[in-house]
Amino acid sequence: MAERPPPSGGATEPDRLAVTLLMVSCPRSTAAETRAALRQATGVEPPEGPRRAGHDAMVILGVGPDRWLVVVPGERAFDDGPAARIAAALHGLALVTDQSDARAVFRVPSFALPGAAERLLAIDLDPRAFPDDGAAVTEAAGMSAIVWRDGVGLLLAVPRSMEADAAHHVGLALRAEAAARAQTGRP
Amino acid sequence: MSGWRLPSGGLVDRGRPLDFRFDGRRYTGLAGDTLASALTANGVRLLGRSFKYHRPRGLFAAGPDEPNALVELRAGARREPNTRASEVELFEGLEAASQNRFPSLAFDLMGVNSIVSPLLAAGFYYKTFKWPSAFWERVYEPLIRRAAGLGRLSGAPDPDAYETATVHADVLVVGGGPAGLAAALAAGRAGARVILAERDAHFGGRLLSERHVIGEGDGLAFARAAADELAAMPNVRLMPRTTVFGVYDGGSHGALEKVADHLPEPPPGLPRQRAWTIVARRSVVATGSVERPVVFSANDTPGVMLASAMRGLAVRHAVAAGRRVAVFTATDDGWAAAADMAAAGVPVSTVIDARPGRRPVPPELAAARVIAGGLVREAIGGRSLSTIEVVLPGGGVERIPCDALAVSGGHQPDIQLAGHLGHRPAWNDGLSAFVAGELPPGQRLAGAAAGRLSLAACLADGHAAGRDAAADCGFAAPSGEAPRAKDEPSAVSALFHVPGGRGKAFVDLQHDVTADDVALAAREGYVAAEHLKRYTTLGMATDQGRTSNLNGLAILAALTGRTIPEAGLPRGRPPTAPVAIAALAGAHRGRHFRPTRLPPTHEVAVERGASFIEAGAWLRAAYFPAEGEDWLAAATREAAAVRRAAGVTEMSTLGKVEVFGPDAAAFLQRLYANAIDRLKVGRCAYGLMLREDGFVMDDGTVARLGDRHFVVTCSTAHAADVFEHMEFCRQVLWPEMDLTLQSVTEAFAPLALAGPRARDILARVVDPGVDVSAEALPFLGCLEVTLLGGVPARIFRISFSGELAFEIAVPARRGADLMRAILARGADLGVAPYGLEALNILRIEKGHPAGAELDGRVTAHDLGLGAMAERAHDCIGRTLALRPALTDPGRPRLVGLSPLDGARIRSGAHLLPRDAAVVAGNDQGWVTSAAFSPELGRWIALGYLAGGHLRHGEVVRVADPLRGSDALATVGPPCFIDPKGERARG
Amino acid sequence: MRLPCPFCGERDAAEFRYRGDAAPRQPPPEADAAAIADHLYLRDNPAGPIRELWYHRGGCQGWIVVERDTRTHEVAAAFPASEDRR
Amino acid sequence: MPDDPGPPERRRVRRVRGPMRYSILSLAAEALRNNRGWPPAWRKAAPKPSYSVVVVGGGGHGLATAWTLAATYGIRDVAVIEKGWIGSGNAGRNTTIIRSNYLLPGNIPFYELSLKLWERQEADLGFNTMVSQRGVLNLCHSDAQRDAYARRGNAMRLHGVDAELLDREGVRRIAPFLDFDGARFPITGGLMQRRGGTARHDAVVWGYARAADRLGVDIVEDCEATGFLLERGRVVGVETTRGTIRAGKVGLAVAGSTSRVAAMAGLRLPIESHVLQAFVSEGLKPLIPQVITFGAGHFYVSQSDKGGLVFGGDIDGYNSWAQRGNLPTVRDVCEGAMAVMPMVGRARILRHWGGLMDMTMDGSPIIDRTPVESLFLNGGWCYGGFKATPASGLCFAHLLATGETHHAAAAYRLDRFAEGRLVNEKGTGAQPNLH
Repeated sequence: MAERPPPSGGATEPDRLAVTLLMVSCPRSTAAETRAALRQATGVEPPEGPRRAGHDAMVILGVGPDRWLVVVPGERAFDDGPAARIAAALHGLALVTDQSDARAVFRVPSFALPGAAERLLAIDLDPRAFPDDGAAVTEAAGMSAIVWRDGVGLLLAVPRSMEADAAHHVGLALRAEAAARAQTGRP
Repeated sequence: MSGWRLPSGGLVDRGRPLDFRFDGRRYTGLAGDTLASALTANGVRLLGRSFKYHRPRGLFAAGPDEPNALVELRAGARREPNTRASEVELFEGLEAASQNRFPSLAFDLMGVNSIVSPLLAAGFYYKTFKWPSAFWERVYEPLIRRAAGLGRLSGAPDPDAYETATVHADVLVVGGGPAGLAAALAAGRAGARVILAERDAHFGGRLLSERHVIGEGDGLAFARAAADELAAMPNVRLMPRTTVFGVYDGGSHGALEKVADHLPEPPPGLPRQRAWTIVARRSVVATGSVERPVVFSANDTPGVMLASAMRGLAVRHAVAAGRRVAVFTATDDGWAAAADMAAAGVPVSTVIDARPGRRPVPPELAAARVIAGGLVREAIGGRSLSTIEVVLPGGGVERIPCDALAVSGGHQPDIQLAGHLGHRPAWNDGLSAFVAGELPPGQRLAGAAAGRLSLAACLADGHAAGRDAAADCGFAAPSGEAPRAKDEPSAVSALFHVPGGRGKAFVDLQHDVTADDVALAAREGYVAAEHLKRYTTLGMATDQGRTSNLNGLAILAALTGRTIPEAGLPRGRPPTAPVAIAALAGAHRGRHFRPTRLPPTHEVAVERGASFIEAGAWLRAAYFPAEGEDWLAAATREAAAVRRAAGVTEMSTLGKVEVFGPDAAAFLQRLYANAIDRLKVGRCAYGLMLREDGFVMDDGTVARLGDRHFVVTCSTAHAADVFEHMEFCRQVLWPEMDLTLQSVTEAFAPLALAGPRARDILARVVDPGVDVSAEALPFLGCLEVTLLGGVPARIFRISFSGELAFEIAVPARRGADLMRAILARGADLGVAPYGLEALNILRIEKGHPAGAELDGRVTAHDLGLGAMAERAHDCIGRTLALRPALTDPGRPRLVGLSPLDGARIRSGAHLLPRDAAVVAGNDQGWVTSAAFSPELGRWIALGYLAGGHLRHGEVVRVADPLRGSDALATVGPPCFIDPKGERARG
Repeated sequence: MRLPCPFCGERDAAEFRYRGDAAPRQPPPEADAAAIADHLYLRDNPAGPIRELWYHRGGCQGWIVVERDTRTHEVAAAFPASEDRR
Repeated sequence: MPDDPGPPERRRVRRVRGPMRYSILSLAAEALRNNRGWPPAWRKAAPKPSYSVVVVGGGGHGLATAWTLAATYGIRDVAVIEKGWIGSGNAGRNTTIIRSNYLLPGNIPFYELSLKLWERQEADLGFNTMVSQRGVLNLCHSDAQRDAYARRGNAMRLHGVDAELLDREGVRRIAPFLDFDGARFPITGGLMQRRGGTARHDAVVWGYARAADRLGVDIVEDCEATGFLLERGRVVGVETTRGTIRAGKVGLAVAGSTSRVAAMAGLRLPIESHVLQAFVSEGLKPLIPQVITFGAGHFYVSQSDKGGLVFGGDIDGYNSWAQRGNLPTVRDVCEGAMAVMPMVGRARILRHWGGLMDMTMDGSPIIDRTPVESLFLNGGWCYGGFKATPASGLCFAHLLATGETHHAAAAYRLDRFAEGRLVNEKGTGAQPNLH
């Protein structure tokens, strides 16, 4: 799990990801159908509660009651692609909004955890409280943040308009953690 | 010369001398020293001047208990006032200066205060300086302020970085002394997630400054072994140099980690300090106890110290506080201190035990004179102790020469953290001290903090507390045996005050509160503990009364014939040790105090050389100055361009919410004051939202995208609150309604394209085949189209400017492209980018209310929208909106104001009848917004005027005494251009 | 102070916005101004247990009912406001 | 009994006379006798069976009310009952600021009356309450905020109150130590009231107590009201931990606990209790001459004569009867401090504590009769009670003595909520934590 930081300072620069984000929420009356249709369209069982489901190519996060964030790696094309497919599949059942441009996604690499995350987040990232398939909607350095894990780190999706400040705080946390390890001699 | 370095022993590194400066003079200490121990080793005894009388003061206590030895540490912008020399880890090149003295420490002119001291008794300032009253601010107060206070801040911004961070644990152990180490070991072995926080750089607590035997080895060996075992446990986190300063709700604790205070300055990337929030399910507080001094005459003479402090100097730092040391004790611990000091090589000449009866004399003290049942009644020596006056058992008085006196009056368990949630302590007669009463949820006390003073008891108690805390969290792996030590005697007596001396007997050394002051307060009726504290300032100094509160209460109790607990119970308040303001702010300072929100077209505004303005959290383009233009010229040109050709501006800061579901229409119908349900698919409408109390909450637009699908907008300022309100209605008020909401504020980049040529330009950016003609897209219509080659867009034909206008919403990351395309493809038609200033001009010309008009005290009637609120349908706020006070025609109503002879009026000016005097009685309203109208070629304004809707044509007085202007203006309707709205419909 | 959000789990109260006493229920639409004003303006303001509304603004956007003691700040329970049966 | 005492500056009050007046002379005389002759500042009175007026609450407002009843309205048969020691409530927990820089016509006359009374308080009470008119500076950080301040400042001027609108440079001249360069929300100017400032909160309590005591008022400490004596729907006395005390009229001045006490008379009020935290730093040499409030966050500060920075911010925001708050607010306040004056970074917080605020639904106080006959209410001071102390005492005493509402408190009626005649400075809805 814990990768060593490369000798270059690169490890302390925030890593910004390109992803497609679809927010799906539905009225109570269509909850069951919406789940089914979402499963159909994505091949992923929409999680109950604050969890991450899916695989590298298709992730569904539970971000609220009857509310999911679908994460598909890669910038999306406007006309076709998974986003359009999912939207079409849920048409009339649920509200599907394209939030790809609404949030900027940063990755805190595993080797900088938990230290860097302790500086950014107030939630408990211990596996007992936040398992590998955990997801959370919380605040990072005073900004709204959707948080989940992938193979190589912790992902933070913050509001697009605050991207610059988010980059500042994530970078600060990464550099501070690196410096702290240097001081205490931790790997 | 008084103090000196012992030839051997101590936890100092004799191979690592460190140079430092105090009051400009150069000294040398050793690695492992504190500033206090290094100064003492150098024979420096006079370390500060006292708060009120400016009396000479020396080192008195250890660690955070120190009341006297406060210094200004470091220089320049890093100067840190009121720093306890006893807490400063010595580093190479350290600079420190004494404080609160003028001109010099040795010769302090303010010392005169002690000559006139009877005048300066407690509360003297309440009784004088009353006349002449103007003199208070001009003369008396500045004098008092200059004399008072302690150290000086640099006045420059703090150059260091700080961090805040949060960490979670099952068990938090506060204090790394014997009890804390035993607790952490037990909890850690049991498998719990443990944090051990210790304020010192090293774990061990008293084991570092006392001689003890634990198990087979000495106390120090135990401490090191324990710390090593803990460091090796993956589930344990050691936090040295970390003070847990406060207990808060839900297991939250505030802690301060001194990351770099032991270094000349923080290394690159590291903060000076880190403010932790530690969330723990259970806590074990093992903070030890504070030694209590005895109050007697001139007990503040440099050379008089707490026994524990002098013992620590000897054992930990190998420093002797004097060459002829006397010990005055009322506790067994005082004997142990004397023995430890003697063993370390400190010449202990006399031990005076206030308690009668002989006691076994430790072998180390065989050479010392022992006086049982003696009382030290006065210290003599002024700037440095030379003699003590002792009342002998028989009643005789003897003067005994000595240059240092160690005092041990008793031990007060450090129970501050037990009191932070408001629980009060209880009195314990056996200890003559306060112990914790009821404890905060999840908290345990262990060791001396729990009143168990002997080492053996501390170890056993700590082990049990750690084990039980872990068990509470469900961790039951075996915790091993509790470490064992022999149970040394630890009896205390109740000696607080020895009267009869001639000089001042100090209770609170730092604030110069004497036993006489306590007596005076009692005489004047300030007999509640809090009254005593507030009247005399006893216990309010930077040591928070650690060494003074109990003695003060004891003396007050004796004077008023009450027991100590009757006299009062101390109340613990955070922080337990002072915390730097910057540390709690962490990284949220300077430009990063709060996030800066940038709209999607920010880069275009930058390219175009826009001037920016703060709008709430947003940074928005205010205007786009051409060569040589000021804001007014630029904004005027931009507004004119919109009226005559076309302009484009950013609207993305508006709140945007999508509403979907079978009950979407019915939901919005209840949410808005105006009828929404009859809105057809593909149409938009103005929407007015009321608060539950009937006043206007916000306004915006509602567009129907489908039978069950709407998108609504709300003002930038209220975006978050409106969404919260909508969710409140959906989840709390009408849970039976079937719909869902999503905020899409960040997802889209809506641009407003406005002006007579707007449609022509729009036609040039939409994809081929997209029809934006008046027929396809009539006024208040909306379309979903593609543009710029496949980019999905929603076009709303709504107008804030009053011109033919389109709001074009594309995915945020294409907003900049769209704006560039519009500017490029519309260049020949005269399109210009416009900013917030022009936007403001245009909406004022049209009389559209914005932030300044919607100030939360406004009703629909005030805006001239009363008809909406009076609609028959039930909506939030309707009933209360119809209260007479909210519909009263005499209320200030929105009007347009046209100044006479082209005068300029400013928002914030007040409106009065034409010839009325400028007094409150004639105040009839105010100006909310003003602008120079390019269309009209003069200044215009909006404002609220009492009964204004009935006063069109009247000339009113526009008074602005604050800015020295006074004008006349004609009242009119709040719309200056195209009142019929034909342009927007065109 | 920590609040147990029914969806997100335990979070610091700083993530939430406070609304106030969850009782009494909204008066019926036909209620007169006096009744609505009472509902809107008057409070029991108990020194002790209270059922109150919080909004998880920094989290799941859920409105929840929290049972809390105003003297000790101890939280007994929390559940979605939409499921509140009074 | 006189009616409206008229403008306070022309009003005659009975001043403290007799032995042991506080002055430099008595101080010197006493100094020679080692201060052995000072009498108690106020008697530790035991409750009599009955009084014409019983004031519940021995804070600044209750004591000021009792003193005014005796000094101005000649009613000396008055008791102030206090459940603990006088000044143990918000009078002893606040940040000591006095000012009258309000916006609304319902507020300005009242707070200006109060400021005028502060200006003569030391003469009235013969006690140095350290009224320090060092100036109150509200910073603004945007054009919109400047316009709002202009409206407020002009409203003050129309009421004859001093106010100055400063631009950025004007602020820099007064407070060069503020962050004019690196700030997230640049300082664009400020609204200055030079007559505003601070006063020593405990001294105010002791000064009123001593002066009232000299005029015959009984100050009964450790005497908690446990109920009201009602006869035919009329209050005729108070049940206390020290026995029943009959009274012609009962006045409540228990801000912070108003709901709880009023409930004993069956009253439900437009009040919630919230916690407001306050902070004091270690003593420092003079640094900040004025009272300064940050306009783009929650932070205000002044420096006490002892050298401590006394500061605070926003309420914690939830109903609370615990006199303490939580860390997020502490951090928010410190962030505000660093945002506006980063030079205080290395100053250390010595103590922080919380007080209970009567937060009303419009953010303004209540001085009025209640639906229960002979029971009068003074409360709902939100976090602005200290500055109001003298005028609150005057207006409440006027109401108790004459049965008439004092003109300066005309807007503070209890029925204004139902009627919608709110005095809403912040412009937020009926949600106390937003005011």
